[in-house]
Amino acid sequence: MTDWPLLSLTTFLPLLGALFILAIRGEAQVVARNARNVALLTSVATFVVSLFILGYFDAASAEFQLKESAVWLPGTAITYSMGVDGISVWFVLLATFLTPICILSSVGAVEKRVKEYMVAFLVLETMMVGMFCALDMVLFYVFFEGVLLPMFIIIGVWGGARRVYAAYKLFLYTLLGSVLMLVAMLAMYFDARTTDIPTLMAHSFPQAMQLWLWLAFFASFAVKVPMWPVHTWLPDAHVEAPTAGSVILAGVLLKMGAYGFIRFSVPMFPLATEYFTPLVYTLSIVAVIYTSLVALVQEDMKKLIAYSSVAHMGYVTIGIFSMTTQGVEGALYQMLSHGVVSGALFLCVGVVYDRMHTREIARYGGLAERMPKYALVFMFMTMASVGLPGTGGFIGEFLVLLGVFQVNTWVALFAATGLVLGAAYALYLYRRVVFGRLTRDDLKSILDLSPREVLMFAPLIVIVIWMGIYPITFLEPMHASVAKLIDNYELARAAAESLSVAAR
Amino acid sequence: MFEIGLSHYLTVAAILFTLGVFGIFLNRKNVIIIMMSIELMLLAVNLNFVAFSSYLNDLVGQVFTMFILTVAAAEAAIGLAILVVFFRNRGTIAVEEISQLKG
Amino acid sequence: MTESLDLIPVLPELLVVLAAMALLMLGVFRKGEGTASTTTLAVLVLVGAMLLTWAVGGSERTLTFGGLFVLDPFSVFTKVLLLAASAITAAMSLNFLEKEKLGRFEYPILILLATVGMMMMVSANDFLALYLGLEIQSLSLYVLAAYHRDSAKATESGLKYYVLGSLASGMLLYGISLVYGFSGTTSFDGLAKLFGGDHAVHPHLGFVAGLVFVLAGLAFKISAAPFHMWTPDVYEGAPTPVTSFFAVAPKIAAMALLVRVMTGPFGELSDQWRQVIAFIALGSMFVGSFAAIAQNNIKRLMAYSSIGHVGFMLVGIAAGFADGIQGVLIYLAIYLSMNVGVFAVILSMRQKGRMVEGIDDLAGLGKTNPAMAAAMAVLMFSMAGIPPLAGFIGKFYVFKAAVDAGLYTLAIIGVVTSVVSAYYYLRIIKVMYFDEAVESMDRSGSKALGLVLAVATIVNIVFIAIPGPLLNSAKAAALVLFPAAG
Amino acid sequence: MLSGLLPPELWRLIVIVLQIVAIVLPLLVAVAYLTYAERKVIGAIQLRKGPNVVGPFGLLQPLADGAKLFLKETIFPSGANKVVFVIAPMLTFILALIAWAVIPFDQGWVVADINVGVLYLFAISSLGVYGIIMSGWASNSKYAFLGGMRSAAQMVSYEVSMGLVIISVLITVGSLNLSDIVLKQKDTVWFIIPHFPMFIIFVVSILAETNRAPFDLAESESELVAGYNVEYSAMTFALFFLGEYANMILMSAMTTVLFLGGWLPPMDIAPLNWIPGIIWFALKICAVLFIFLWVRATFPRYRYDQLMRLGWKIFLPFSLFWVVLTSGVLVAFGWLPGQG
Amino acid sequence: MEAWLLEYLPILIFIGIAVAVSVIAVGASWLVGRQKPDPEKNAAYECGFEAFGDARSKFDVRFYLVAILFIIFDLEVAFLFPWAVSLGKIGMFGFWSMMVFLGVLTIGFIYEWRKGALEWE
Repeated sequence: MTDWPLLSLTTFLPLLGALFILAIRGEAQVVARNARNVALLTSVATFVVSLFILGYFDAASAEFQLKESAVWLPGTAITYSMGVDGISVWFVLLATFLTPICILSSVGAVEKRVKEYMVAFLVLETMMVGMFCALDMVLFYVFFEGVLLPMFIIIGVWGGARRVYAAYKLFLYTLLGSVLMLVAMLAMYFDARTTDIPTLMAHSFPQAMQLWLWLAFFASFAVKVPMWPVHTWLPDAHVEAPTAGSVILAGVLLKMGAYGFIRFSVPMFPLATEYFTPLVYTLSIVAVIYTSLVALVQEDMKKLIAYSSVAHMGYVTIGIFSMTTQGVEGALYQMLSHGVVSGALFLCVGVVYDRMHTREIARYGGLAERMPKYALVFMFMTMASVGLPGTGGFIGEFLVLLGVFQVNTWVALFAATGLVLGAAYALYLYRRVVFGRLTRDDLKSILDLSPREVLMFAPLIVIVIWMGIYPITFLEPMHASVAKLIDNYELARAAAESLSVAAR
Repeated sequence: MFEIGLSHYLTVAAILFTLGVFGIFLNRKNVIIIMMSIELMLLAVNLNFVAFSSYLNDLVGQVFTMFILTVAAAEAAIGLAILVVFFRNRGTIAVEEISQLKG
Repeated sequence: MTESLDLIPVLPELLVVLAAMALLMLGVFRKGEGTASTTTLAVLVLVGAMLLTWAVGGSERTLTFGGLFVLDPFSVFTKVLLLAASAITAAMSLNFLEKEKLGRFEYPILILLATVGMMMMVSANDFLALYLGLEIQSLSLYVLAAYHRDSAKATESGLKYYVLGSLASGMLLYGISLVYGFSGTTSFDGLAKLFGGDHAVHPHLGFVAGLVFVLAGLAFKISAAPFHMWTPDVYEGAPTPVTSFFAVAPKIAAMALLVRVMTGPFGELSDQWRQVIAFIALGSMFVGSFAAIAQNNIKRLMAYSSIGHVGFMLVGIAAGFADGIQGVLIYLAIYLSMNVGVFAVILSMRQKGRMVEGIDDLAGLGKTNPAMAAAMAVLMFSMAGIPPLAGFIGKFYVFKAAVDAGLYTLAIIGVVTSVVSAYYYLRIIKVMYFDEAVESMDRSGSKALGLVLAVATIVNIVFIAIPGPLLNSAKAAALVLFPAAG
Repeated sequence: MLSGLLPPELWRLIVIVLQIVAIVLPLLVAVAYLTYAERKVIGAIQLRKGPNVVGPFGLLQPLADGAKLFLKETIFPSGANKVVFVIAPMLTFILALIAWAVIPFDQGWVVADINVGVLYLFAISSLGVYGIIMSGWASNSKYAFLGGMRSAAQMVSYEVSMGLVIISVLITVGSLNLSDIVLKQKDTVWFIIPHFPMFIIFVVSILAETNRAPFDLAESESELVAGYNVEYSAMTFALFFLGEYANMILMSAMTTVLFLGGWLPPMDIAPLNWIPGIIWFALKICAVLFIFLWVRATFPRYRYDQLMRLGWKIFLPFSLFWVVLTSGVLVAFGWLPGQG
Repeated sequence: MEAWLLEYLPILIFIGIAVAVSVIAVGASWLVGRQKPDPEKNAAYECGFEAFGDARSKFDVRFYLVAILFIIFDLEVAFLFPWAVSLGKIGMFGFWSMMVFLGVLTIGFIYEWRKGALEWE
């Protein structure tokens, strides 16, 4: 099976499912059910296929593996080439893992235009997976931008009251950032005469050019992560998106920016990275502290979790730019766990929203009485979000702090305050929603988790616990790739330094 | 004696051309005047071509002029035809009345 | 005096022109009105001409009519495109014309004649041929714009188009006269030789003035800013099938013409014109993106959209060398596929038997006609240049060339305006999907429109997977303009 | 000699002026007596006497008419555009005069022997329509306006077929020079023989071109009183009148040059070629002028639609066909001038 | 001045003399004749009514049509002139070129005919 184009298969299998769904005709009810089933089946199959990727992945190697290559744009160096290394392989799995859960979650929530909804989700999955697998810069860009199309539709059609505004904001913010990246990519192409990512990583760009290129990429990735001043699209998008959209948004899409930093900014522009690290630190710390404070005063459950995501992603950027093994691995780990945990939290919100059709925190209270199972799941995920030892969140945050502590104590200190604030808002939310007296009448008849919802949460819980108590499973494949990343970075720095010494 | 050279022809042509262009842009009265301005422009061009042709001792310029004349006639015919249908619809050919399409 | 004449290279033109005359006679001697049969025949002729173009065009350069007319891969490429554009738009118009009672047999004949003019434009190798082709095209287009002769709007648009088009012709001609006077030739090859090679002369100031006039005249024809004023009015006023024709075929021809003029006779003078083209490109991109935001009429919107697209294509020309031209050609092809699709939708916009053209009339299309809405959404995203749709590849290639030529500012402003333009494309999607329907659209029932729409949509989606053929032929077509590079 | 006393340029100028005067004065006299002849001929055809009071046989009648017109009051209608109103008759008159510059009266007897003579004639006669349009428009009178429009439309309609007729002759000659055209007829035959249908078309066309009966719709007294010149009086009217009749003579001269061998005698034999060419030329002109008068006296007026139909649907296609035929025959048999 | 331009000098002089004659004629008549204008005399000719409306108002569109047709055909004639004169030199190629041109023209002519553009009534 190693001869199979596993990565392409994973990428385009959902598209096949989408085509199949498009072909479904008939009565609305039947179509909806069939579409949902096909989508679920496809996404599960995709997940299964993606497990093979892991199976064939050689953890000891730092190289890109399972490589595929084909002619794409003739007459240029731009090719269709795919491959994964220790960093991207996990994101592929994250995407394929979350998609079936999202589809499952939308069974009750999405009733109109189910067919289109499923198609959009499967297309989205293709784009996400493809982006993480792409080994060609332009191909990466295509998938990176392509994500916007289904996302725009998902938020715009199935979103809440201000969905149009949110969809536009998401789309235009991200697009504006990315087109600058495109120009930068073109400039890189004409400097290096290739768009092959591994080759580009080895290519050393002139220093002045690096700064510009770095800024252009930053424009795109910072929006996507999102970093502090350009994060405002995220709360809107989260609040207005349907539950599954939020899950994917928080679970996978935010990671695209951070992944971009690791894949492009750091290895390709090491000098610029070093130059701009203080900037990233500053923005990240502001993000961590400021958004945590903002989260504290939120009245809307989704908005609160959205702001928490911004804070959590702040850790990620700090970790990446610490450029230590622990820092980078911690950032990666944090991304994975945040992907699962925040996804789960949005699902939790979705569960009560489906029943009460409100996300206002004040409208709830004392849910523990009527929904014990739900309270348990919600509590578990809140703890994971806070970073309780024994959950995935702990490992990630701990590693990041450890890493950044080695290079900059102050940054570590500020970041740690964020942890405290994080605990505060998360627990505050939990208390207000689940504990207390059940006073509202309409809450009295609320139902606990259905078997479908249990099925939905179960894998998430398993993964979070696994990540919390046996992190080595996830960390081991990363080691080689991260080590190589850092080695190259140090090498480039040293080379530049000796060059400037020689010049002097 | 005063000799008329190439530059004189060119100057006259340039003046005529400019008059034509201004006739189109500054004219606020009548579409017919615009059409006449267009003809004036083309005549200026013809003058240029013929002057150059004579100066360069090259026939291409005169051939070009013949073609311009023909095309200008066809253009005038079509312009008149369009103007007639416009007049039939609107009952006027005043320039300021050509204002239904805006935005 | 040449006694013999190589007519092989002009066979496609001959076919179209003879067919136009034959159809004219057929139409005028036939009893009864109606355009169905002549239109069908005209479409067949155009398709035949397309195949014929393919057949006669080799990889080398053939001159005929004493060097006035050239057949090379570049002209074959653009001719195939514009013949396809004419054929598709002619086929699409049938349903509309019948319903609006505009069916007169002259319509397809005018399309054929305009097409001949365009074919001559792209094959012109001398300013004389250029002028004639341009005028054959323009004269037919003036009439087409005013084709709905009982409509005040249509006649007004015809009149406006006529006046401004004639003005543009005048400027172009004045420029040509100066170019001729200060160089002594109107032949493209002759001019190229004059300024290139070892005995290159420095252009006289009068020559450069002529160049600028020519450029201004051509900018009018491709409706690039600041010479774009006529476009929205004409697009709105002209009958919709005519607008759809205007939006593609003449654009392709004029753009190809501009490319040939800029790279051929003026190829060695790129220092003189690059700034001008870049300026025009900037202006067009700005107008195309910002002015469109306020539009409520979809035809007007498409006019501004086309101005914007022209701006993007001009970026490719400003870049100058073969890659840039390749980008322009790719863009043109993709532009064709997007526009015919969008116009297929616009042509089927009818409510209660009346045609509508407000953007708000599309409200709720996602519910009332999901297939059409989905196709339109795809096309809109493609127009906005969002990958993985075809529109992205077009933009990608022109910006690639611009960056390669070091035009960073232009490229950056270009991509930013493309984001702005994405705003109004999204608006259409928004209206279709997010707004509630006030009035539902009639079922169009036209097979041709549906087919065009479906094919256009599929092309836009699938193109990214199999771009090879187009890219290669565009490359070959572009390279022929740069004999030194080939 | 006188020429020795003056600088050559000036002498040349004087000669030219004298030549012109030698054309203009007889021409004006001819016009005057053409009106007399017209009345006499029509009178004869209608078995009347015609003018016979002023002078012997009424020979002084034209002078009396002229004096009367000269002394009348010049009226400018109040709504008229005065400048255009005055220029219009002057233009008509000027055009009728200056066309004579290229007419060859005999071998070498021509004021300006330019080699595009036919083109010049054609151009000048085309301009004639301006005088009429201008007068119709400037008068600001409905009759004048309508008359002007009609007459302009009629003139341009027939101009096309006239042009084609001229083309047929040109193909045969291969030159635009009027003297060459005459000389070519010396070598071959008068073109009335090979181009007889064209001759007929040409004669009919010049009737229409000069707004003469039976195509005098522009002036048709019964409907439009006097057409475009209804508002004119005194000398302005006289100029129209003079211009019109001068045009008739001009057109006759053109017919003579194109079809009747110009100054050539009918046969180049002894007694005939003793007579000077100019006499022959004048005789031929008189013959054509007689046709004008004869037709006027004989035919009723055409209806306007019939007139247009004749011009566009019969003359135009036929003369076009004749051009093709002529050129085809000449090319096929290799008889083209300058071929070889 | 070039020799061939001199051939046109007589024409120029001719024009001058013609203009002079006509101006003198009109001017002299105006001076000699008694001028006694009054409003009634200067009114536009009308059948006993006061003239109403602008005389230069609408008129039949067919006049435009004639004008348009004339432009086209007169130009064709303009093309035929040089062709006719030089037919001997351009030979078969020139002949057939013009035949093609005339053929196209004929097609247009037939079209006009059939469409009724040549009908006056």
